[in-house]
Amino acid sequence: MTTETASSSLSGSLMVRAEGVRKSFGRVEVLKGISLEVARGEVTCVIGPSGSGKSTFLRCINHLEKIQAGRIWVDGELVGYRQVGDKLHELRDREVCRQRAEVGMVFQQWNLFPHLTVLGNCLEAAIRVKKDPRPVATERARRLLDRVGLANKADAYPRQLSGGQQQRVAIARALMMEPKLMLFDEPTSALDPELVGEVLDVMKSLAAEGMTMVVVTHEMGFAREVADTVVFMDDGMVVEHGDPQQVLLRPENARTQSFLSKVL
Amino acid sequence: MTTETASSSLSGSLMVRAEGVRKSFGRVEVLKGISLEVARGEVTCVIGPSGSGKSTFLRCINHLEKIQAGRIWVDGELVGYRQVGDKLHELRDREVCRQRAEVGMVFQQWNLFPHLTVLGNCLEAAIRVKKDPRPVATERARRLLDRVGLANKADAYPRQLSGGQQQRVAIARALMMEPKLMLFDEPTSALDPELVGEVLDVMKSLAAEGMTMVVVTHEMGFAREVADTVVFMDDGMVVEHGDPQQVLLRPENARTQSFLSKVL
Amino acid sequence: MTSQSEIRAQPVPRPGLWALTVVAVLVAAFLVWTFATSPNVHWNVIAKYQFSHAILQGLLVTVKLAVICEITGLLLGIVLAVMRLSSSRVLTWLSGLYIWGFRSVPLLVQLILWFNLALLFPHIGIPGTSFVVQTNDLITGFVAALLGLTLHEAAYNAEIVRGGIAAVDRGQVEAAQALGMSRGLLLRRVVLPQALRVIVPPAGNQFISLLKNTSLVAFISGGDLLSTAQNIYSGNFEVIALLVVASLWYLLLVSITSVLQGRLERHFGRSSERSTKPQRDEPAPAAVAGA
Amino acid sequence: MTSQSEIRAQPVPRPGLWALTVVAVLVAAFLVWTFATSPNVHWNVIAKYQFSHAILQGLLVTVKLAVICEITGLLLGIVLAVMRLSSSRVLTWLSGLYIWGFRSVPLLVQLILWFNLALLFPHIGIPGTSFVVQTNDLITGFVAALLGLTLHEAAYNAEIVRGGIAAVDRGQVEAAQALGMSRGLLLRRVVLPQALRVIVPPAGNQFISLLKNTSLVAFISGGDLLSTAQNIYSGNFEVIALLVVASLWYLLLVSITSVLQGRLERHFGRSSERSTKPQRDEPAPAAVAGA
Amino acid sequence: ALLLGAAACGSSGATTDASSTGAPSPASTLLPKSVQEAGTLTIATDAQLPPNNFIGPDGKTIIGVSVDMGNALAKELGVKAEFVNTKFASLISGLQAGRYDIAMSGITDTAERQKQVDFVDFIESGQVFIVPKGNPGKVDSQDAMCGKTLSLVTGTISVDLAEAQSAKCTGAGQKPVEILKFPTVADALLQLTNGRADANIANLGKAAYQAKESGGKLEVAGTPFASSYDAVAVKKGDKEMIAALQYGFGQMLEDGTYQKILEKWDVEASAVDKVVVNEGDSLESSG
Ligand SMILES: Nc1ncnc2c1ncn2[C@@H]1O[C@H](COP(=O)(O)OP(=O)(O)OP(=O)(O)O)[C@@H](O)[C@H]1O
Ligand SMILES: Nc1ncnc2c1ncn2[C@@H]1O[C@H](COP(=O)(O)OP(=O)(O)OP(=O)(O)O)[C@@H](O)[C@H]1O
Ligand SMILES: [Mg+2]
Ligand SMILES: [Mg+2]
Repeated sequence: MTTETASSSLSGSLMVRAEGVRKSFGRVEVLKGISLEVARGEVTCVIGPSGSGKSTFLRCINHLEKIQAGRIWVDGELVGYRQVGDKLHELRDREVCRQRAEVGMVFQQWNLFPHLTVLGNCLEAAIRVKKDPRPVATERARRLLDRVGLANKADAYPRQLSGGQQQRVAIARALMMEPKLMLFDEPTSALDPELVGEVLDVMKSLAAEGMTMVVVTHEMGFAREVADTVVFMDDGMVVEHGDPQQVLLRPENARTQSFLSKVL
Repeated sequence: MTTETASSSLSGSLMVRAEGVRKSFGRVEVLKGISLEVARGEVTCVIGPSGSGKSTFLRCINHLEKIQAGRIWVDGELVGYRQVGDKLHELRDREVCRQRAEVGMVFQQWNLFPHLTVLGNCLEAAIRVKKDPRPVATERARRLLDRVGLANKADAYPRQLSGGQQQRVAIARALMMEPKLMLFDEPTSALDPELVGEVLDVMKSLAAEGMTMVVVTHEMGFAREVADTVVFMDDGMVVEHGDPQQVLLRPENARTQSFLSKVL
Repeated sequence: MTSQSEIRAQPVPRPGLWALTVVAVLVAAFLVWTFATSPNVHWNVIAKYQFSHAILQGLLVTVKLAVICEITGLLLGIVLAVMRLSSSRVLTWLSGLYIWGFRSVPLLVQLILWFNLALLFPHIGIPGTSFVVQTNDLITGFVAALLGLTLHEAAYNAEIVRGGIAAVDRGQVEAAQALGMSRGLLLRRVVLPQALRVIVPPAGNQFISLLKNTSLVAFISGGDLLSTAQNIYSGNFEVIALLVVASLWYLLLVSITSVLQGRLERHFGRSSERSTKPQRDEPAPAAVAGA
Repeated sequence: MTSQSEIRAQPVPRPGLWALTVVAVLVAAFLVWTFATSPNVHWNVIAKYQFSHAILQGLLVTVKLAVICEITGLLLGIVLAVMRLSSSRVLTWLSGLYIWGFRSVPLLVQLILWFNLALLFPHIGIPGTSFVVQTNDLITGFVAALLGLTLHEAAYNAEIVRGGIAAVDRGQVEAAQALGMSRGLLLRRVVLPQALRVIVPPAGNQFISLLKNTSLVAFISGGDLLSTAQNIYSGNFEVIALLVVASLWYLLLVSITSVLQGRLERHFGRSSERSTKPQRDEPAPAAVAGA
Repeated sequence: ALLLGAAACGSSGATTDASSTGAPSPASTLLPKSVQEAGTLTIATDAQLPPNNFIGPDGKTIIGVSVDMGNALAKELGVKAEFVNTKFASLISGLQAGRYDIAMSGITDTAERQKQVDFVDFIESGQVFIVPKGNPGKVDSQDAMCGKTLSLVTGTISVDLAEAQSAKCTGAGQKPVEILKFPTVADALLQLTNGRADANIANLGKAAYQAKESGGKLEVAGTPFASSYDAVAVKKGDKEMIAALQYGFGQMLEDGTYQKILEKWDVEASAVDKVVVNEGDSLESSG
């Protein structure tokens, strides 16, 4: 009971709060007690070597993975469970879907629906999950596509677009749900260098508008420029975090130092 | 007849010679007359925006695509055809395979055979195409795997390896055929930044040993350091070529300048 | 300079291929000709029965049963496949049991058991009400055929659909989940449309088998195409002629099915192509595989 | 702090699921019980015939035909699929013609035509030599069954294999080509092993259908399992009992097939999993799809 | 024989509640109540056996001895006959499940089958051979079957006869009879045309008809042997039905309908004097 009240009051200004999150696949522990807080309107960049658990952590925030210990709150609401007294109850599919609908996620491999047009990709969940009337959704979709610079591609199929264009559609698709939080998992790492800029530009403008974002990325330039906080993860743990100047330019931890020396 | 003699004498020192290569897919012309010469032991880096035809050109060198006009010679031998008098004759499957076996190719998506172990990937073509006795091939495979730093992964399956490791296996697999020429198509663009170094290191050591290589890449650092020639392609044509210092640092063409400004 | 010029190469001579083609065409022509002119194939009898009322009636039964049971069997098959792949052990097990049972029991046996359900349950009623019917009145031959064929097709289609769903990229499911789509929604709108690419070829096979399997309704006095032909030849001993009559109709039915199958394949194959490169119209995936 | 602790959550109550399970189990139990205790099911007769010589003989014929024709039919099917996907128009067309024809003509018709080939060709000889045999001596019932079933299976398997090959990543073919592998080699060593992942489920279906289809050899005097049972019941009128005897054997055969199919699926599914991430053991691709 | 008395009993039982039907004819009250109420006698037949029950030249109507007999019987009993064409398997199981009232399909009465159903025997006939024109295999007697190929229909007594003869042949040091079994008469006879088999065995009436229909390709050989009864199959223990059928056949024998039907199909040689119940074994032992 106390916990419940405490967390509610704490999370008044917090969009994401994670406490001691642990996650194992079979016998391998991938997240070893992650605690993290992301304030409303803040941009947090997560960096770290491959296999350190960055993607897994992001997926946990969206309840795409079930955690084994710890708690995650998004906007003050426990993710995936309801606490009644001391006991946790799993949420029903419907409630989990509602929670996920409020969080936008953009994957490294973009994962557009290949059988739908760009507009169809944007409308699908807005109409069927968010239950927007079609004209309203279409109107918003066109505005968002215009914003990511793809107004003229509304009727194209994903395979007719370049990677950078596909990734921007993925961002528009996520924004269609009018999420309170956006999660990005290496959104530019599958793109050719020339295309990276297009996507980062869209993300910068989102940040400038005050969208809360958690971004797993290897684009140090982006992190330096946009992030309010940089988190360095290694081997399932948060090794170092703080403001970008400090973490990226004057890292304290030896592992962070060696990683940055290779990447920069 | 004159052409034949001319090309033979010319190509004495040339590993690759392309003359006016044109290639269309349906109605779209993707290569609009590419001419290029790669001397024995030289490293040529091809750079250019997405869709400019870099991959297509590389694939033409290996006769994975049939060209519509022009000629390509590898080590003085016409690729894919036999010239008798004025007439061209398509080569039989067997002869095309022999030509391809002498050219190693490493793809962006590595394309390892998922159903074979690392060692199996290396042995397959060596034993069945090159007809090496198994012990000889195994011996060479172990040496090559050692060289790319994967001696201990011989019995792993591809899916058990990181991207960087998979790409290094792909290089070892190509080297197993003891090719006279290696073609690399964006070998690092699908890798996380930390893993890129591993692969580039292997390629550098290959170059140092005098392997002739044609490398499509966006790694300007690598091009600057290793390339003997840099070729900038745009819209199916070679726009600029010359030594790396000149092309990368003092590009003359406006398109090259704008491209490099975004990538560097 | 000649080497700049367009490439007009002589193709590799393929004498083997041409020989094969000629032999194949000759053999086919010879067979058709021998068949067409054989005194043992009575074309006048074939002509007489090809459009006879009884045969057309049988054709109608075959088509009606096949189309209805394809739909019901596919729907039930999808449900079973989803159960099979669900995270609930109980559902997985129930579905596995069903598939095992209904793939095992020969369709003939199933049809006979349904048709003679009265052997086990002479009356069927809802306990607590006065609603009771004679099982034999409820389970007519047509009902038994629908039941048997549907349950049989469902088991086979479940396996086909399962294979198709398993071939859909996992990223698609996650993307849909991340958008807040419920399981039912993502299945209907994201997974199944993409699974169809893999499902269509074996499902085409299965439908054609179903067209043929309708002939088992002869055992429960349904009069499908093939058994009508058999009934007629039992009376007039024109075995070959009547079989030709049935086969010609089957050729037509399978042709229609093949055309539809091709259309579906092109439709789903086109849009489902994954591609990491822009605007690339990949050629048929394995044109490389052949001579 | 409690929120640091392990998560032991109450699962979502699923009363519907449990009700469904209970109902399903009850219905199944009730059916089995009714069936087992029905006076119309003569268990003593079943016991008498289950292991009788005639039935075992029929079982042997069924298994022998099915296994042989699965192998020959699959091999021919692979050849046809490769032809179908080849870049040669002629081969594509020939293969398409074959598949169309042999999927169309009912197996029964094919068997009868082969068995009665003597009606068309009383003698078969090699022109120019003195080698001539009586067609009826050459085409015994067993030979006719092998021919008919093989040609029939080949057409269906060709479609299944084609679907499987089309699902293999194009990059695999190019990698093999770049290594200098010839078409045959890359097909055998690279494409087919990976296509099997998609091929196995529908091929399992097809094999089980084949097990059942052997019963059509009754029309050419072959004595398979089901028709042996039918022969016996047409003598003693124990219809249900003999059908149960046959079904029990089919249950066994299908069980064995299903186990083998599962093994093959796991074998090919495991190694063929594409993964861009290191060391990830993906869970079953669509565990997400269910309740 | 064993059921004659019981059948009489059953019929008297049926008479008591005959008042419920509109038909005052005493005959109609013999039938089981359900049949009386329905007004139709549902008769199952497998229409693949000329001349007993088969599809007529129009491709759909079932005709033959069984059909004419069934219609005449129904008329005698004051109901309508309805024929259902079905395969053998559900002929018997459908009878047991109560879906059909009786089965008339050229069924031979044997002792083994009597365990499952009851038979009203109404045709008696010996077996003869059907052979290709000119009888190239020279099969004209049971002993001549040794070493020859017979193409038979499954489930008919011809199979038992051929198997018994085969045993005799081998016993006498001769080659056994080679037996091919087919689901229908047409499939079996095709093997005679095709030259794969030497002979088929059928009872005289059927054989004569089939030879005639073959357009000169087939002929009858040998003298009749091994007499057997063709019968109506009735659900085991359905005494009312048996009694009703016996009554009906009795009337038809008396007024000549029975003989006329047999003459119509050229099988008058197979006529019986008296319709009996479950007497199949009596002929078998004598044959
Ligand atoms: N479904 C899974 N089953 C088993 N192991 C998994 C699974 N998902 C992730 N892992 C393992 O968990 C570890 C962390 O993976 P994760 O993808 O979170 O790393 P990451 O930091 O995102 O790495 P990258 O930079 O390569 O994306 C890795 O060792 C990975 O192999
Ligand atoms: N098989 C094909 N069919 C049709 N168009 C194709 C095919 N392959 C390539 N193209 C088109 O040819 C053009 C050049 O493609 P290519 O892959 O060679 O470019 P690239 O320079 O390698 O680009 P990237 O940097 O994106 O790899 C592109 O517009 C592409 O869409
Ligand atoms: Mg990751
Ligand atoms: Mg490229």
